[in-house]
Amino acid sequence: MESLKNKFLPKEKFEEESKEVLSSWPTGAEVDREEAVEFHKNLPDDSCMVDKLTEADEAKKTLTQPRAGVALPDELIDLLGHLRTEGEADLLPVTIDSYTRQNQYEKAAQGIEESREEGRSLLNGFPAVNHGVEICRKVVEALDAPVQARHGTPDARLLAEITLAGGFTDFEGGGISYNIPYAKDVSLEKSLRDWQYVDRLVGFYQSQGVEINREPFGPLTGTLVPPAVSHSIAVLEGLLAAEQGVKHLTLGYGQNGNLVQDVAAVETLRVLARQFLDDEGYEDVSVTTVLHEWMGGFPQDEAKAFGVISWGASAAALANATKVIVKTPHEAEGIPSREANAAGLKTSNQIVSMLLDQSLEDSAGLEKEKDLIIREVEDILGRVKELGEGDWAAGTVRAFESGVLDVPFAPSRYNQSGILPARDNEGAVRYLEFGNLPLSADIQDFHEEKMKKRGEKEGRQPGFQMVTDDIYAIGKGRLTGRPRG
Amino acid sequence: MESLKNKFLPKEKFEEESKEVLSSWPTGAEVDREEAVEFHKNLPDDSCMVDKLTEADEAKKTLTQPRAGVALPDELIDLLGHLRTEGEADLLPVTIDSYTRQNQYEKAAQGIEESREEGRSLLNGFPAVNHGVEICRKVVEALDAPVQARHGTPDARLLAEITLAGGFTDFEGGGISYNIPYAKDVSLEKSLRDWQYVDRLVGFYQSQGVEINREPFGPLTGTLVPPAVSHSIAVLEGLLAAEQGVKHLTLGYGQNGNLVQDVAAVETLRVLARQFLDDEGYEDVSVTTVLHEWMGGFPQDEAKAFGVISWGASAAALANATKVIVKTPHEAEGIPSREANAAGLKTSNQIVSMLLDQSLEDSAGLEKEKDLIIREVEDILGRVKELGEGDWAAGTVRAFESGVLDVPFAPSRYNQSGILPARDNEGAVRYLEFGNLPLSADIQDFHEEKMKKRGEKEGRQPGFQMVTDDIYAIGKGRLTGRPRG
Amino acid sequence: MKEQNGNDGEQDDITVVLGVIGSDVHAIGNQILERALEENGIKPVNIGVMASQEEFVDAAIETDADAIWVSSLYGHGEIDCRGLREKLEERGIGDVIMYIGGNLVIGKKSWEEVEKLYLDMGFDRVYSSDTQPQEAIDDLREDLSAAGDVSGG
Amino acid sequence: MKEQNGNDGEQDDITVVLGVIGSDVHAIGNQILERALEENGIKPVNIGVMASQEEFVDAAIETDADAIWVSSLYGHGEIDCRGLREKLEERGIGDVIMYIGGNLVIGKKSWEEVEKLYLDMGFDRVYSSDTQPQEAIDDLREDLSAAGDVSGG
Repeated sequence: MESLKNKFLPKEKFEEESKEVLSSWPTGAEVDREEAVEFHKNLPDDSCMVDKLTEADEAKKTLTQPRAGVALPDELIDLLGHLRTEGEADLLPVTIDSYTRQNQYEKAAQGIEESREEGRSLLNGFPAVNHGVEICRKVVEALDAPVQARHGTPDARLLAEITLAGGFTDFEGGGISYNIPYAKDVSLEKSLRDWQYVDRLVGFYQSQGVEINREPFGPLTGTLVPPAVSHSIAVLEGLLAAEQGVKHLTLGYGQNGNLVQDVAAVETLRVLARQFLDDEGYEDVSVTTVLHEWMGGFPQDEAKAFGVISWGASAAALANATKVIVKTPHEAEGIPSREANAAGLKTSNQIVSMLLDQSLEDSAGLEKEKDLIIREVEDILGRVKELGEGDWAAGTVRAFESGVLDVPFAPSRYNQSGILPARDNEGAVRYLEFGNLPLSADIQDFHEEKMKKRGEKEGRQPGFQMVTDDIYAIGKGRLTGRPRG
Repeated sequence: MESLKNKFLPKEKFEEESKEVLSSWPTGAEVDREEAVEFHKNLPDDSCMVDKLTEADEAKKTLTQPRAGVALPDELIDLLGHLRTEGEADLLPVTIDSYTRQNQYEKAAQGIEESREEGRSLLNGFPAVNHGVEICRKVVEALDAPVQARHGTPDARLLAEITLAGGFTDFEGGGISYNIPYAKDVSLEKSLRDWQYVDRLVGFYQSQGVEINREPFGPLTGTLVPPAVSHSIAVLEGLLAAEQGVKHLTLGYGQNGNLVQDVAAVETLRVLARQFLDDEGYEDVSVTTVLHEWMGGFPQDEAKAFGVISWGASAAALANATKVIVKTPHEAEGIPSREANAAGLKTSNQIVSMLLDQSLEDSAGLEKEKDLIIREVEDILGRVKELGEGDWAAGTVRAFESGVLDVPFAPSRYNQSGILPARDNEGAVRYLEFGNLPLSADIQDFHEEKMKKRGEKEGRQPGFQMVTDDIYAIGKGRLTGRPRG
Repeated sequence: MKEQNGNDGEQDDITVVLGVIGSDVHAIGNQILERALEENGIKPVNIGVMASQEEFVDAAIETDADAIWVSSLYGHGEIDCRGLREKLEERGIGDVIMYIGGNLVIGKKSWEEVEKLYLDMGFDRVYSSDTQPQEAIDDLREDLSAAGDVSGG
Repeated sequence: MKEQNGNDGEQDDITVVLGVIGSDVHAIGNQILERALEENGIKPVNIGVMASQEEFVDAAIETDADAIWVSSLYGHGEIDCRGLREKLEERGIGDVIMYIGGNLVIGKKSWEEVEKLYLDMGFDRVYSSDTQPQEAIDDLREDLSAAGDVSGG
């Protein structure tokens, strides 16, 4: 592999790689991009994600989107239809199963088979590659809302080819956000390169007048991720996508639970993305935002789960996120029933609609939190650019090698796992250990002071037990895990 | 009746009236106050409302309390036990039935009879007067949390005698708040006089070392009540209670839905009560606060109802209210099942516990809202004192006569119903018509400007249709009722 | 429909007695209904909250009402409404149109059960508490027109 | 109990192979379990996420493990775990203690059903995803002590 650069893939190179990608599984042969462009142009406006997001962004509305996917297409249509009519979802997902995410299409095929036999889904999502372009189109055409692929696939090239040719108008993921939290042994160079292909493919459709949205996966490991860590990665993936011709980005953030920090995070995500995109000359790339409702552990009790869901939707609404990814009252149990999924949507819809005209007031605390996030991200991305000698892709690889970029609790061996996050007394996520994050001394002091104060309140030394307690806390109804009294 | 004055009832007068009150229904004969003092002193600490509230106030916790009551004592114990163990309620209520609220004890007796026959409660609460002192004590002793009478009784003298002798440690209501929103034909002079008796009774127990809490009913008609209107009444009832020897007040407010206004309301309620109590020399009276979750119409759908409940609990937690009165997912259907009641509690508990360490940051908008409420209440109460020539009781009567005090949507013919409230563009409750509220010109301009802006946004004249739309809005998931597009 | 519903300045000479029955003091819906009737050119005779069966019957006779609209929000409607239709019959106006709306039972029952309960008691239509006034007003015009009480147009 | 649970500096020479089975990449619980085992004086052999049945078996044989702790958070556990006990038997360590914990099925089933499913597959104990590490550690000491593998305190 030649060394990775953040450079637009030339047509010939892209086409050559395409042949390889499309021949890696039989359904790849169904992809005819010119014909797919025509298909997209004949789709009703209802199916266009970019339109829906732009409209919501202008009206300062927060749209709702569930997660959902099952093994078989008819059941998928039925499920998504239910979430649309009964759950009043604004936007639809197709969540892809875990085998497909690992490119294990044979296993996915077996899952399809067993699901048919048993009459229930034995896969945790929809194996879109196995089903192929025509069946994806059947799904898209059966629904009156835009459909996005949501997954967790380090090498999503074939999945992107098939779902985009299949009429999906939004594709989630990125070379960092779908590798580091989702894989163990995939090198960043490989995944970044594979996602250049995905972005280049989106860029192709875009160049033909087909509006496709791209959404890096914001929450990463979904647990105690400091906003500056996920923001740095979101902005980087946005820059890499823009270079390949992507014109519409939705950048994401996973709710941490402290309202001021969450609102500060969503607001700064927009500001930072705009700042870095403009600096690099991508002024024509649009940015919207998504907040993911609480990604950590959930209470078993459904009434309590509704409380957690509502608090997520409240944060999204008060932060004016363009959309919110919705949890369900079955969250603690694994994959939810369609009724539970619809219930989570309805609760979230009620909140975002009740709070439509409200936002969090500017306050000294909010301003401070925003400044902090912006300075941290500037510190981190500044160092990434230095490491890459001006190249964001090379810089990303080197930054992970050196721990300048580092994701807490990630399974990947390409991640240093040197930072340790924990909550402060107000429940905001801070750093207990910095690893090699290049944060200014005064910022480090700020975080250390916050952790010290928590230690004083709890009468213990700041340490790993706080982290464990924080992770288990929500199941006990708390944000910050306090020692048992 | 001699003319009403805000003066401590002398012992002889109180005792004389007692005889009349206690002889008005057979169970009155069970009341022996000296013995009741002993009974209270032997109750476990768990049963003392004042202790629980004081402790929560110091820890800045928000406690949860449901509404609940059924016709028969065993079923009541069962219900409240369920709300305590399964719903994790911190504080317990005994909601009194509507016949008892109207002193129609014969009808209540019939309701008890029919409930026994049918094996289900045909009353919407517990007829405590009919059951008498011993059965109230049985209820209190069966439970491990303090019990409060919650009702809506203009003449609650006998109910107070029986429930307080029966071991209840908190009594809701007041001469204004349990008359104007709850009665049609009861004069304020009569109800204020009757509540002097109730407060004097509480003052008696207090003088014997039995801590009893008193809670004026904050939300009034529960629909679009501007904070200054309910605050003025809450403070007045606090002053009247303090004069009779009440030492512990919980002042209430019904959530309006706009977070900034709701937080401003709870915070100013505390400030205003302290200010007026201290000015009148009642420095030794403690003040805690209660926020009532959304008192208006509820969505039929339970998942949506959970959203509304959560938003109420969020406001209570972020405003640091001492307790929150909890709604249920069956709210739209009438009286909830015990499971639904427990579910509402669990959702609320999850929220107040998750948000324990958070509060709304000080902001310019919050400060402005707080200043506004404080100035309005000062305007109103200043005029009340003038009208009473220094006497708060006489002033209250005259203020209602002249519309200086005025409750929107109240059934009482002693209320002028001259003010008309509606929401502004952010969902905060403003005045569309002021009636005779003595508000400064600049404050009136502020409200008029807010309503004008709403009219502009909606392309219609501010008017009654906005009010109707606001009242129906929540059932459609909205706070502000916008015209149909 | 639009012509019929809007207040075009003409009165249709329809009179509706409305009130909240029993010991119920919920005044908000009552005040909104009254205003909605007025704006639709229908004459409201509002006997307010805490109205007894007798007050409904007396008011209907005194005003020669076309319909009685009973509200009940506090759960006791089942007890409060029993025998109302019979009282109307005794007083010679057994055929007056009678609607009820609100939170009509204690505990959660299916809407079908609730509706049947009140239809069996002699109500012509039954509404849940989230019904917009306009819906009942439209129904009333339809019912009156079917009964031939209104000349129309 | 307290003496047994706390890390008193002595190693009990207990070894636990832990990992997340199948194509599952949920790393958080895995990292917390590892740390909790260490702090309890038990030797963790962490084969990490995306571990195959073979990796569990190999690691257990290589380290002479006392127990295998399987995690599964993504719903596919049912497919991933079938035959694991049989593989252990084939390789001659059929009697090793085997626990599983996590989100173990797709769709909402009663806990009794879920537990039975995995007990029938040959797991000795089954845990839901909100179990604190200490609970499983306490159970392990009890099971090992019952099996006579540990000399005790």
